[in-house]
Amino acid sequence: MSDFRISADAIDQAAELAALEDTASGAVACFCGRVRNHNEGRAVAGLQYECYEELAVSEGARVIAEAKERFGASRVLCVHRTGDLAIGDAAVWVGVAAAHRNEAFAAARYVIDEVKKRVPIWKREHYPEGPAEWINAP
Amino acid sequence: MSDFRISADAIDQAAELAALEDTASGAVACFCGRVRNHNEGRAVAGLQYECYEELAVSEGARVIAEAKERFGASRVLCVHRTGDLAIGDAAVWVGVAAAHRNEAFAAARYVIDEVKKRVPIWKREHYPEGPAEWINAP
Amino acid sequence: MRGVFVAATLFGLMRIRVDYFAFLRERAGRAHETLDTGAATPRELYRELRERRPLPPGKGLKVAVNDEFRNWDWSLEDGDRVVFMPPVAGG
Amino acid sequence: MRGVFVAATLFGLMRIRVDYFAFLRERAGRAHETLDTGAATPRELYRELRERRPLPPGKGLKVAVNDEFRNWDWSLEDGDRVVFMPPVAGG
Repeated sequence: MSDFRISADAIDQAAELAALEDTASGAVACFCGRVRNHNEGRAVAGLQYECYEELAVSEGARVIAEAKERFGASRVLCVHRTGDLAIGDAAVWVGVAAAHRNEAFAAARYVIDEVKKRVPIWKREHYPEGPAEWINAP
Repeated sequence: MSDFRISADAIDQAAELAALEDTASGAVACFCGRVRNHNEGRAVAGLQYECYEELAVSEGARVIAEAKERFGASRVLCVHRTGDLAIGDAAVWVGVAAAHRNEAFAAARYVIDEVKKRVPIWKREHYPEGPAEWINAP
Repeated sequence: MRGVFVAATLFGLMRIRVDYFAFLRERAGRAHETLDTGAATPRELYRELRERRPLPPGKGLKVAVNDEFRNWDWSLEDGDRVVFMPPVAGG
Repeated sequence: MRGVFVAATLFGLMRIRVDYFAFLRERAGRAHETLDTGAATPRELYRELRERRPLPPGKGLKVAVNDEFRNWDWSLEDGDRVVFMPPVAGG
């Protein structure tokens, strides 16, 4: 199974964490992005993620390989949701196991930043009032 | 229950994560320090943590209050183990919920750094060979 | 006349599949389409597509050919799958 | 003689509980002890303790009085609980 995955189902953080087990790694840093009930001052009712899966998976795997290479992280996993998400649902999860916390934090930060910049996934926000909108639409 | 806790029992990360639930917070950053099978080039068989609990709890609570104040984190939790730990066991866990990932990462990093610097907890390493040693002993 | 014939031979029509995602899918009114085109590059192809679909200007979009990021002047080949992507918004 | 009497009245012996943790607990050979002392500060108290226990020099240690961090020159009071702490090593 790839270290970067797209999932139409809820993210099981306990299972992801278990997959990071590694007796040589003293530090695990995780990040989870969740659906907030507001964005830029506007109430949000839910989200929808759409993904270009073939390219998302290959670009996501590149991001993870870079994180391992740059920070010497021993394990790096990332999973991103697609489909309809409710408030509080996990949209993306990143987990890193490394020897020390510097590397673990830096690699986790790198992965979430690059995924948000580079991986072809798009978010559509639903609002209590007004039509849904694609974020960053040109 | 205090946001900083000392625990003689295994850390239940799923339960800790659940306690961070907060629909206004889009970002959750976690850190877990685990017992490694080596330290500074030497094989390690296990660890023992001892704690001055009254002061650890009050100092830990101060660290958490500072993290909330400095980074605007909405929820910050930390739990640190005492007693005998085996390789792979979680020794300390930090979880932060915040509106955005900058604040979540910064607050998690602050808490683990300050806990390691300020909270009266001591670690004794057991080795496959040779007597156990208190780390940082004067 | 001769010039046109040579061009048609050397740069004949290619069959290209185009996929649309998210905002572009909604604008195009479809998830994908296959067309026979003389466009030699994604840039030319997008110009052609904009003549028939209410797509936004290409500025800010990214291009993939056969599931790899490519630039706008990449040489297309018969049978290629081309994707024009709005700015990503994951996380 | 009169000077000694006044000192004994004003600065009489206090009952202080001392707790030891980790490396210091092992060196002291006990987790805590209670003593009657004329030491007015943690600094004087530690000097006195080192006369009877194989404790390391105070440099690098921290002091708590009644579960609060205090400096080495804090004024002790009768009934105080004092803890001398090795450098912490959590995490």
